Amino acid sequence: MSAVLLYALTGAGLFTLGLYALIIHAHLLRKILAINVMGSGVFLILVALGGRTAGAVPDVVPHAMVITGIVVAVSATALALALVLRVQAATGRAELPEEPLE
Amino acid sequence: MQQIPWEVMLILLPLAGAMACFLWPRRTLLFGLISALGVGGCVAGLGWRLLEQGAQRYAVGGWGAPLGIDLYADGLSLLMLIITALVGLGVSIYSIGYFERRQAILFWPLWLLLWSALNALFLSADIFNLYVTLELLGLAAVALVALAGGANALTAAMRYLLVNMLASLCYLLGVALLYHNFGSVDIAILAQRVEASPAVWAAMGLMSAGLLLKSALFPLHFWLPPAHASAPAPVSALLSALVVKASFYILLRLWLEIFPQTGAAPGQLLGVLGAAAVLWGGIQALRQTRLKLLIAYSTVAQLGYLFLAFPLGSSFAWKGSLYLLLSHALAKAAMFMAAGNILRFCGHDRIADLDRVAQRLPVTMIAFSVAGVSIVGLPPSGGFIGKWMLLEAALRAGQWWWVIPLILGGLLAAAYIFKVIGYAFTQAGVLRQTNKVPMSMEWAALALALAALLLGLVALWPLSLMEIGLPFGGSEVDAIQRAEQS
Amino acid sequence: MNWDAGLPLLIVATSLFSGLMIFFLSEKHVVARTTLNLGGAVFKLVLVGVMIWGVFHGHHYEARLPLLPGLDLLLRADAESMLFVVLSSGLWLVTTIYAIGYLEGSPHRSRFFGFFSLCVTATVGVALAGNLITFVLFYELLTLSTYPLIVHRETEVARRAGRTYLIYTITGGALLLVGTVWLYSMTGTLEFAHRGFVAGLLDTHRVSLIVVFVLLVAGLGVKAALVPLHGWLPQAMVAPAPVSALLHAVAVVKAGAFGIVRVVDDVYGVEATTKLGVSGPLAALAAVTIIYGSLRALFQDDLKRRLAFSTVSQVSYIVLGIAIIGPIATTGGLVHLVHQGVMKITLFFCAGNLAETLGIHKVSEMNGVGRRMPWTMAAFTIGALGMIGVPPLAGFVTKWYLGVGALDAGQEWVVYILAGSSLLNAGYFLPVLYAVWFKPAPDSWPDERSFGRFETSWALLAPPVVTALLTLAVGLLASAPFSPLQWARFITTLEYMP
Amino acid sequence: MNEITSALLLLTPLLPVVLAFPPLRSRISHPCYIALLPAIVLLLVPSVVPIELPWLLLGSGLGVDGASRWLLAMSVVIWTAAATLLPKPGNHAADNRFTVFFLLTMAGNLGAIVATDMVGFFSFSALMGYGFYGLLVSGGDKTARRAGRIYISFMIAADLLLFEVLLIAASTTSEMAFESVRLAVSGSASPGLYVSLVLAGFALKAGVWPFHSWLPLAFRSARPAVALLVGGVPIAMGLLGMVRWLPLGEITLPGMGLIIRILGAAAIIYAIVAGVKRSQLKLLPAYTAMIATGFFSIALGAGLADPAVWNQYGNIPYFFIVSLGFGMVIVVAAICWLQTDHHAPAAIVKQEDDPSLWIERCAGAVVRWGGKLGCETLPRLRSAWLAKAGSLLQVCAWRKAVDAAEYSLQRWILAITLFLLLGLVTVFLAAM
Repeated sequence: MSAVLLYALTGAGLFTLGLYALIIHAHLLRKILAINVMGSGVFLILVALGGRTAGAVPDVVPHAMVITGIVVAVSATALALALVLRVQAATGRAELPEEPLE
Repeated sequence: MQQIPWEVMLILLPLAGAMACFLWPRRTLLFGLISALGVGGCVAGLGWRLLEQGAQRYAVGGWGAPLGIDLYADGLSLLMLIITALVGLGVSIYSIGYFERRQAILFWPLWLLLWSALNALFLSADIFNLYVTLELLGLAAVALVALAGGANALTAAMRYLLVNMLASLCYLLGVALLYHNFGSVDIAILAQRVEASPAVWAAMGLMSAGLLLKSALFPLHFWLPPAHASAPAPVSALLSALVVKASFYILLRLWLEIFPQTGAAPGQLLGVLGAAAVLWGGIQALRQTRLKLLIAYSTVAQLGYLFLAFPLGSSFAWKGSLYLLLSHALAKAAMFMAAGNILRFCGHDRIADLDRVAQRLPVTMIAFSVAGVSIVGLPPSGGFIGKWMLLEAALRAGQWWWVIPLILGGLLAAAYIFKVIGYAFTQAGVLRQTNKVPMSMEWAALALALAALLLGLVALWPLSLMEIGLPFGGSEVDAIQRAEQS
Repeated sequence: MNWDAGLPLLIVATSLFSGLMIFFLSEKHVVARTTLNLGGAVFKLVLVGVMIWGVFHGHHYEARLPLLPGLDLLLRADAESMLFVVLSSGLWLVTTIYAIGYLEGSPHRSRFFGFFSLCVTATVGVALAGNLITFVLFYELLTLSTYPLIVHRETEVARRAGRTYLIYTITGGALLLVGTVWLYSMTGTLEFAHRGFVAGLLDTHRVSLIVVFVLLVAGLGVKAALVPLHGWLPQAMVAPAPVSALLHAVAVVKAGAFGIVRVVDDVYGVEATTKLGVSGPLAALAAVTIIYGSLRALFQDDLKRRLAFSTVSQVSYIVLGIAIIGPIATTGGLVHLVHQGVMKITLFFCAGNLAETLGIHKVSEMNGVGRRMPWTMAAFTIGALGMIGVPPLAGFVTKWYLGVGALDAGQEWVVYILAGSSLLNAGYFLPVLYAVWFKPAPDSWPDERSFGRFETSWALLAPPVVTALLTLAVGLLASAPFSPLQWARFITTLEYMP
Repeated sequence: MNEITSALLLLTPLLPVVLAFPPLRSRISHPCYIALLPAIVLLLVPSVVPIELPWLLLGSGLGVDGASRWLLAMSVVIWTAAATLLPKPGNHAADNRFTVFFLLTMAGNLGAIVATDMVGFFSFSALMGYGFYGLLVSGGDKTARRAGRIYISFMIAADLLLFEVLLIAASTTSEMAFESVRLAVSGSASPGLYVSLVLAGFALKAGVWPFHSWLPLAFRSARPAVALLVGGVPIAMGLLGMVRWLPLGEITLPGMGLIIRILGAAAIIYAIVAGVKRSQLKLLPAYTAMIATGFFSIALGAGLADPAVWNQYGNIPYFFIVSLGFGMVIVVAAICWLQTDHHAPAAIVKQEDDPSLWIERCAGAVVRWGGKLGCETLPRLRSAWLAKAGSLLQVCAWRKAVDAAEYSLQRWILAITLFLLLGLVTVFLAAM
């Protein structure tokens, strides 16, 4: 098993884990964390796959992508956190209501 | 002579406008309107050039693929830009009257940012750029939904944000797989390199799943009605008319250019889901007692139509689906605006208590009805043309069973639209206090509704625009390649 | 664009523009609205006159607007469309005058007259449509523009009636649309042609053609109120009287019947219809409708409902005439398009007069009303006798042609249907006439209003009298040149002669 | 000259119709006499050229020949006589209406006489029939209304039958003039149907036994002017129709001839018996008329059985009709005179309590029966179903099912997980 594949599998594992957590946990903060874990998984895969040609200089394009992705993820997380605060202020709970909107 | 880079201006102008609005909140309206008009002008300029010179590719900063960012404009993206500009102008005018000052200084920057993201999305030539623009779009949209305040809007926004992030990550994973296998993210290059393999299947699955989630295809539509119904009216209009269409646009490009040889089964699956969406959304819409929720479920149903082209696969069907997309964008925007007017006027949007709105708010009600005509797909309207093309394509392909959801969906649409109109003509028991609705709000809705209607009479023009460039017309390169193969 | 292409567009546009302008008038501008209404109606009639003149002098009026690649919106003046255009534009003028009188002082008149004009625009469009897609377009427009007229009263009952109307008509429209697209996907053209355009597919696409025929007729049959698709018509009676008159005599019901004429004559052609074996069932359906509608009319005490079921029955004469397949019967069917319109509009005008002047809505309240409103009831009598088929009124000519045509085509059973229907017509009209003229009047009427010199206002009185005279004239002068009968004969010649 | 006679021919039926309009009539005195003027002048013109009116109805013609001249003369006399019995013109509404019906009936009668084709005759006799119904009923009592109802029921049935006759005639020949139809029908394959329909139709119109039931009622209750007209108008025109429409003298139908003769004889016997049984002066004309029509039937039957016999008659049938008309006038006038001046005692007649006719009772029963059977409710139910499609969705069970489904979608665990796990599995497959 090559290192690349190991990284990729770890990334996929992180992604699945995050997905699982996203679905299971009700608290919004945990959901946001779960999404961030998923994001890390994807970035890991991207970076790992960048080194597909063994020995040679790794492809830089995936790295650029990852940086962009991280920027996006950070801003999205910031927005999400801000929203969580507002939701808590409005409803008193940091959870999404289960029943459909009337 | 140096050509004016309309493409770049289309992205930068609203972005700059958003910045300006953010920095000088007192001049929000001025900057906003200038940007809106400017974007309109840029779209016209780009359209003029496309008509003269065919599809355009523009390397930003002169870098070019694979490292630089390429912008690509063909008939398809031009049409999307035009519709965005039309709806955008309408929404801009509408929002002048809609928002009070405190909300306006939040709305305008976000809206211009959204516009910028949309334009960038439609002009992107590679799938990673599409990811970035998709994220930008999602963030702006979520913020706009949250603008309404209140528990409903905030939880809806939160749900929307989570869905958006999840979908984007799925999409990004797909992008990673494609890049890993073929070494490029440029759509045109990928189109040449891709061949069917498990990796491509996986990428397609992931990207489609993400995009379907964003396009709210049944059964992934759960987030849409609360978000669209609880947002402020201009935002609802934007979300229903444009934002969900953006992800469909990406799906369409991928499907047409990168994964054309994926076989029939996925297409059939999407078709079945689309049909289910049409029926489910229709029934749900009919059940609603609140106007905005009704319209939101109607969006779920109408999005289902778009997917009926996937199993048919013919260029005629794609064009029909696109035509439906265009007319739905205009009509649904008009409809949400009309609903906003009614909400403002009556102070509520309970359908059973509309109480002679038809007489007291005639322009709005005409807008609603005219938009409804297009949604139902009655002639003469853009919706009719699109439906006609899909029907014809289905019958020509011998897949007559797709006629059933098309027709049933139309009947359901008629049922829920006329339910509203019927109550709008009827006197309700209790008289209530009403508020004044500014003229600009009424006429903006009407203008968009009439545009949807007009789309039914000038069909040849958009259809010929679709012929420019890749998916339908085929560029010169493409034609040469095909000649060589045969 | 030259004059020959412009005229059909102009004829459609006159009422469209006057309608759109009326929307923007406030309630107070009575004079402006009346001017627009009457001006539009008269101008349209003049244009139609010009068009008839032109058709006789060999002009070929045709306007095309590309809709989709290979598919045009086409307005064209041919013999059949002229028949229907003359009917609709002529009766529109009369109905407009009536409506102005009827709605005097009631609210929302701008809205009413706006949609009223749109409705006529759609009808004229249906008449002038040169291909099936144009027909479908105006047919749906008709549905939409009549809906606000039906719910005009703003009551819960009206809303329900409107809903029923829409359920029926939109479903019908959908079926029509499917049929049209299907046909187009087989033939690649939708342009009406004498003797139809499906002949080439008879051997290869037999089943599809039959299914498409059923779809088209079902879609059109909703508006033509063929049993069992007639349920909306009696309910739609909640609308004001001019609307009922318009729905029954000119616009909606006629559009359906006219559509069936088009399908049989100009889409399939009589030959193909016969070969496919669909004419027999269609005729049977029409016959059932004729009898059923008359039977139901017998049971109704509400005057307008009785008239509505009478319409159900009478409109099917048109379908029957077409479905018998034969030159004489077709003539009968076509001419009934005009005759039924003139007669039924008279009856509805009179029913409206009774309601508006005396507050009478029921047959049982009509005792002795002939003494109070002799002119109105004289018109009503002529219309009713015409419906029964008493010579020399319009209905007689129709029944004559249908009967002779049926014998000519070897379908004797139709004669019995005609006889039974006449009997039933007499059964539900003559008691009314008897009550009106010979029963003693009650001491007071339910809700009497005074209109000064005449028995009611002149705008309410003149239209029924004029249409009653027309009923007499088209029957009495049936063989004169330019009569509807001669025109129908001319159409039939085109359809049947080699 | 020709133009003048043509105008007169047209005016003969037209003038009474025109004068029937109250506004036109109110300006002139004695409208009922003036309406007869064209007919009178026409009688004085020695030779009248028939006119063709191709634009009228389905192509009609008017004309006067030897036989119809006599008929016209009779009609003029009868109508003049009846007009003298009319009440003085006043503003009373019922009288005003009576005059309208009077003139309309007159127009129909005169028109039927001068018509030279079947459609024209049919139309005019229909006008006459409806007008006469108005005369019978207008201002009359219960019995008169009952007579009117029987009469109009018979007349509608007769019109239906005669309409069939017209259709048969039209399908055998394109020319609807009496002569050509007569020739065409006698040459056709089965004239039996045609002949029996004509006979039945006109027997209904003329009150020939067994369709006589309205006749005694009419004579018992009608005004003198109307009673005077019964013989000359419905009966004479019915008999005239038989003579004009049947291909007499051309075909031989012995069986039918025999039946008709038997019916005629039965009518005579019935009339005598009934007349004797209810010896009432006022009813005398009714039974006289029945006897006369019985004789006419016997003659007709003989003519049908053997054309030669009919051809021997020549114009005798017309004269018979004319004399029947005159005779009836005289009888009725005499009775009127007797009653008004000598107060002849009238027998007490059993008054019917239930004014409805058996046919109306039957129709009523059918209506009620149909209502019970569900003819009334079924369609309403069905349209209600359709109309309630929307509200059906609000029904509880539906709503719960839909809610439950939507709720499970809201949870969205299943769908997303499936989608993504599928994708991931493939990812691993690809990467391996």
